[in-house]
Amino acid sequence: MASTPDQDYIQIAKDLGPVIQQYSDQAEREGRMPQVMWDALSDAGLLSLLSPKKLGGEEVDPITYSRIVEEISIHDAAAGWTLTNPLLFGLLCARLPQQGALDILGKDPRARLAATFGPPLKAVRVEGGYRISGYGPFASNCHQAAWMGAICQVVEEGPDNPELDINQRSRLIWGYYPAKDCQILDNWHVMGMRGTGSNDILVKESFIPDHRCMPFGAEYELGPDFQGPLYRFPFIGMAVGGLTPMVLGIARRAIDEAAALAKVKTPAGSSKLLWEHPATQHKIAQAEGVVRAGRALLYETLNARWEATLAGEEVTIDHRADLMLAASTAASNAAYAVELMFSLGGTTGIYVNSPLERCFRDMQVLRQQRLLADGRYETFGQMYFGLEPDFITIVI
Amino acid sequence: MASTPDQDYIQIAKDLGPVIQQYSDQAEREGRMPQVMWDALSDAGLLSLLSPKKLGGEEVDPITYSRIVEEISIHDAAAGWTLTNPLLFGLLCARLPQQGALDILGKDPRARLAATFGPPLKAVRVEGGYRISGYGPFASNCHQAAWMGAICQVVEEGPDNPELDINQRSRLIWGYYPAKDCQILDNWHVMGMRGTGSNDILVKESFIPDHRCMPFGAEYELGPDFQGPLYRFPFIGMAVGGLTPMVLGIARRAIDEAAALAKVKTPAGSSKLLWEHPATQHKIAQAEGVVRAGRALLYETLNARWEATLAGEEVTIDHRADLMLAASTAASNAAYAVELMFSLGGTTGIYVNSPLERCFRDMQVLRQQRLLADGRYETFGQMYFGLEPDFITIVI
Amino acid sequence: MARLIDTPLVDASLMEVAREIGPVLRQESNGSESQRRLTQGAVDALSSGGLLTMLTSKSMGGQEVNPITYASVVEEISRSDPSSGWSLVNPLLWAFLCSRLPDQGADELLGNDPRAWFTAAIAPPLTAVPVDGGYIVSGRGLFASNCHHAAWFAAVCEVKPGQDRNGKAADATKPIWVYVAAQDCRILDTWHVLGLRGTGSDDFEVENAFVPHHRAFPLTTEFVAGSNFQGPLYQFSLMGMITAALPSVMLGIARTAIDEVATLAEIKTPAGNSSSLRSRPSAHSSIAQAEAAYRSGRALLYETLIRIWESTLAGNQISWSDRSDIVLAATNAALQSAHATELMYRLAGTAGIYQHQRLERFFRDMQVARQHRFYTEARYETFGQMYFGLQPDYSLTLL
Amino acid sequence: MARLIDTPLVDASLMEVAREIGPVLRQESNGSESQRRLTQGAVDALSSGGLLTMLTSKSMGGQEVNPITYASVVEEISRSDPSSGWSLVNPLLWAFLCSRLPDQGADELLGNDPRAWFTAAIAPPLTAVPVDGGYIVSGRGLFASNCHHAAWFAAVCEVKPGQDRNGKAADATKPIWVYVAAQDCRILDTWHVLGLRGTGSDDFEVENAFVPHHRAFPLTTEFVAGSNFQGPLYQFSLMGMITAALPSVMLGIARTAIDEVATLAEIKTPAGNSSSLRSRPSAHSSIAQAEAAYRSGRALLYETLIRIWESTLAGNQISWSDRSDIVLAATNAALQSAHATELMYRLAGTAGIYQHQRLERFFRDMQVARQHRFYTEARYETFGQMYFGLQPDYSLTLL
Repeated sequence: MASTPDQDYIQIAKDLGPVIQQYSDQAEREGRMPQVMWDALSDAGLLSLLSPKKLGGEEVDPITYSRIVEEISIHDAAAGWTLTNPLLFGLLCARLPQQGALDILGKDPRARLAATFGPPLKAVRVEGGYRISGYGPFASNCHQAAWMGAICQVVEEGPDNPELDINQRSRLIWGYYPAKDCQILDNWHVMGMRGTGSNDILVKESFIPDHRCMPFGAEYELGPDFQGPLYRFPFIGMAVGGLTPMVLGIARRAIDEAAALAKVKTPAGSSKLLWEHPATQHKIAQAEGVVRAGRALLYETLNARWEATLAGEEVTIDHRADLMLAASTAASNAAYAVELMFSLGGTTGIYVNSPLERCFRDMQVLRQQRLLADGRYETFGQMYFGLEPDFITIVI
Repeated sequence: MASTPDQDYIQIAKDLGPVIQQYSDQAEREGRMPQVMWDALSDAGLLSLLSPKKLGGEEVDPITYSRIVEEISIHDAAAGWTLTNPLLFGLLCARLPQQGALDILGKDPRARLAATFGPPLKAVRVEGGYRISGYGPFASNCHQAAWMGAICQVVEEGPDNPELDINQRSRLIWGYYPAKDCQILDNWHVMGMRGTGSNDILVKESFIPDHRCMPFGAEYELGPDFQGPLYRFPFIGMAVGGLTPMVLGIARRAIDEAAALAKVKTPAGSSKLLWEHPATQHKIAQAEGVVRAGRALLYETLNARWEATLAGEEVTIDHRADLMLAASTAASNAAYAVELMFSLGGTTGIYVNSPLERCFRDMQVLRQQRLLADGRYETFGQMYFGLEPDFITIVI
Repeated sequence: MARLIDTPLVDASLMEVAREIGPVLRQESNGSESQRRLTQGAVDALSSGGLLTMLTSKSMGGQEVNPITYASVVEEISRSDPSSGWSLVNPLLWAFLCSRLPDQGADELLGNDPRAWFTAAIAPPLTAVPVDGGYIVSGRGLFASNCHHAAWFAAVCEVKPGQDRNGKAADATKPIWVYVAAQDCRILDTWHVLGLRGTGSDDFEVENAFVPHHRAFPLTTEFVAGSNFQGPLYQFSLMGMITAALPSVMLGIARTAIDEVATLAEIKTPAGNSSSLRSRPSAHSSIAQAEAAYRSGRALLYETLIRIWESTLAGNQISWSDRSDIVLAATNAALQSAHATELMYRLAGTAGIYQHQRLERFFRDMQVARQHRFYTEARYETFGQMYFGLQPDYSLTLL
Repeated sequence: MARLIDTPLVDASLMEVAREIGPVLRQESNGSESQRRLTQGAVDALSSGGLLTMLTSKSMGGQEVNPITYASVVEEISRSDPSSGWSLVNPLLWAFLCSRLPDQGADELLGNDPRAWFTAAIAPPLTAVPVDGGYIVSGRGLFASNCHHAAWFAAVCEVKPGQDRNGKAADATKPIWVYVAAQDCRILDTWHVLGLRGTGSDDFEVENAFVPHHRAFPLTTEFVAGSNFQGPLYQFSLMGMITAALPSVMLGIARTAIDEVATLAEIKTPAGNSSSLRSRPSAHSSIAQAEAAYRSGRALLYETLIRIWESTLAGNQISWSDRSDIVLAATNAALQSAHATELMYRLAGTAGIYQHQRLERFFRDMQVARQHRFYTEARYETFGQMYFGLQPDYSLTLL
């Protein structure tokens, strides 16, 4: 197999830089990715990065995937999000019955997918499948999606009494329905990451056949087209590898922008350029240090886990905790670095045409994302001490 | 004289709450204070708060002034700014020749003033005064102003060679010209504090007669109408008293909003309301603690200085450092508190209709303001060790 | 720089005493440090000029000062020697609590000697078994500061089922506060610590000591002050008195740490640098942040104490929000003081690591003082609980 | 939790030696602490199994390991006893620098005894006056770790005007690095410190000691390695070797601090709380932040060392940005380790203040280690200067 990471793919991502930059303001303004940007990602093969070779996909390794998201996010973190999001939900097709995976990726390996991963929709058992309804938040890139994924809680017909499994816990399923069955709400008016189009959606009585859903949990079987090692890599690892590079990209951009500014700006009341001030030198170094350290930990952790996967090793709960901690650390470090750069920029950074302003807003939103939020430090501690973790995605 | 602070005035400010709230979104949208809000402040007497009683003003003490700005800022920090800004520039009329003060505040004690306080404009000496031109940033509430103030550098006619004083330093003056002489640029597109209308301006050849200007520096004489103790209070103290309450107001609002949210929101994946989580209790307390401590230090320092002024004591450089440090501390504490509350709000706070989002953005902009920025810690240290301070406003 | 708080509430003559004995306490501090308890010289200095009776009532021969004076004196003493400051705080707090005893108990403890030294153990509780006329107390008490000089050992006790005076079964009740005579307690040699070494805060053991009813009272929010304790001081809450005292020790540490470094900055040139410390931007920023932390911590502490004291003078009861405000002001002052001290230690560089520098000891003293559970970061959660109307997890807040 | 770095570059047999002597070093650490220098038992343990010749060339009987092995061994030793880790680092660094001496000098210092102990003083410089055949060296050296066991005292010297071998006036030159014989140095009793007490880092004085030319070399970025030092190791920069070593001591401290608290958390119930430490949210968050700080500090350090070592193996010179990357990785690892240790100390509460707890000593050791100017916060400015192409204020970076 190709050496890790695959530099050819990373070069493809780098080459997309100009087009991403060109349409970045439009995405921000319209609150979604412009079609021309989506097409560029699609034409370059990035939307089939995680689809299996057997179905015409690229099936790259997790490190390459992560590096690609990072390259895109340096130019526009919202574009990085809109790339990684359908890929992650396409990846879960590996756990469907064969017919389901063929429905979704068979004719076209490009993941034209969105999903709601938050509070579950309601699913009622009917002949041959489920009938689902409900309200789902944060359906990123829903405007481009052909299919919508959803976590659903299985309930009895009538009042919403959940169906309980043998452990008296409510049963959750993960399934896919046609995107045209949902209504997109106009509520994505946010501080940052505006271009992701993460509107909420409403679904009423959409049908999901049994082959397009599966129990949502730690147990699963891989479909016949998904036998490569990529699909045995833990999902939490792919989420870490897909989301964390965005904060790294934002931080990289913020540092580069602030450093460039420091070379030309003379702060009001000072006779020296910004870069000549010791405080500037100090902040640049702090920012570089924490970002590089977070990045080193991320790739080291992903590498270690990928090599273990290739060697056929089991994934333990400790491995999962390690992956998650790498994400929290990189995110918290990157957020701190952006704070430093924003503070360095002074009043320059408060203007909406300043890249620093954009980086700052995007980071503030991204750091609230569940996987990257401070709360995951507590989750790690729970796992460290052998307690039940409060973050369910960790076991998927 | 009335006891300090004057509760009647503070009640007037409190009573304005509903009208401020009603027009706050409009101010944000239009990038300036709506006329109806300005009129409300004006009709309530707040725009003549610092004008002398002899000219029909209120001549309140600094503590009352500070408390009023705080009350307004709890509802809308941008409104607090638009109140305090003309008052501070009106206050400097105390140092003008009598005719100048009468020009500006004589017919109407309400301060319909804006100013550029940053990089100086250019002033050329002409018969009976100066001819000024140039580009000035951050002319807050310029849309409402009848008069514009400006720091100007005195230069020779022709190429911009500054005129030097006997110490070979370029000579600075502070003067007032009719607001209609300047062109307002459409560039106030910012992350926060949008309602302040702090557009940049351009002036070409406006005339300032000698009685409407004065040397800009530590030495001055008070006009005959400005003999009350208020005008002997150091200007840095009035700036501290006028600007710092805004960050306190924002922080107060953020804590109250977050606490209210915590009582109704159940975070995704949790079975408990937000306020039942120990982390919430912890953050609320940290935020309350730092905001209260900063506030206690601010009012204690203002009080001590005001009593000293009433007793006729001189203002030393240490007093000036104390006032500035109180501002830096309150600002840095309040910014931290807002960070905590924003983090507490989770994804709720990223939506533009969330008050937390507004508080967060306003605070990010305000903390970049010169007097409130981190850099003033270094200024304090310079003064502590007896070095020349890098922040010129401190001696005014 | 001027001291920012100068309230007429502070008793100037006691402050003068505190300032006068400063050089003695500073000189004795090496001895206290090495023998791990106060030297006799330090004890004698603290016993002079009425400091030891600050919280004893006037009718029993004490000074009965207000909490603000108490706080100021403790800070002043701690600037010279934190262990002495800590050692002044402790006996006074437990003398203050005699106000909640039956009159006979207060007379026994303070009547003959209003300057008696006390020590106390607060958590975990010892056990008390009810018997005829009182309790039988047993157990191990932790962190009994100044126990070597104490005539009385106070302790929180859990009450186990026992017998009442008629020999009938008596049920377990709420925790009580008792005073055990020193001769009934055995001091253990446990105080080998990082800092505050001079406080002699060893553990002790009691086995089946009899405590009569008049040397015990129930630990509840409501209480009746003894007839010699009718002044407003004794209506102030215990947590309020602790707040006046222990964070003030930490403020004293921070104040001296800043002063030491400011002096050092005038003379020290860091190794490898050509410019002196005072001309370095990092020094400017550090000293300002330290001053800001110290001053704002102190400002909120005094504002809170003064407000609640004035409310007490006006005859009001200590309210729920007063109690949570006290916790918050104490925690903030403590953490800000610790932060200021750490900034100064960092700024001093290698100059701060030598034992002959006061900074080294003050840094260590702070590291120990800040671990005290009265005002660790966990108290933020306590405040948050009270803010939301929950019962606080830290019940001392209500006493 | 799994250790994250497991590179084949690390020499497994030396790591095995380091692990084997761990219990001995731990046992000896009390003795070293109280006598303020390593015990003979600790010295003997460190002298076993080739550890002391890790950086000596193979042709002179040494191990000539790579910097990554050096870093790993130092961390492992420091987990058992930070003073021992520090004491292993120092002699090796100054033995490493013998590679820049004329051959005769290296032979004299390492030829007879490849395990000779060295000590050194870096700042402020001593003075050297040129004379026929060498220099006359005088002055006071600071922080000479392990000086009590050293055969040779290295020092940075400023060169004053003097005479050359023909009796003519010789001008002052750039600073030089010299090795003075131990018998020419007088050790002063100055090492009374907060932590790392076992390192015996006393000051020393030299008066008019003669140092021949073959025991001196100029301190410049460019150098020619001696004929016994032709391996790639000796092309690595001095700052790179320091970076492999001293931050690794701090990583070792942090690792043990976390491990100690993790064990403690299983058993300790904080006073006044009914739930054990391991079930408290604040413990969860603290332990995660500490692990994150330790791991990310370590990850960047090793990534940087490995990248620059592989570049050195490929025959490249150490570049300007390599040098600044080294400073940054070192500073980050040091500060993150300090942060992790402080979090653990805080989390332990009063359990951490007792001297019999390893945590108390490791906390103190960290407080001293972190004051070292190789990697204080001021080095952030050094990186920033190099980032913007300025000459760094801290010239050691270029050596």
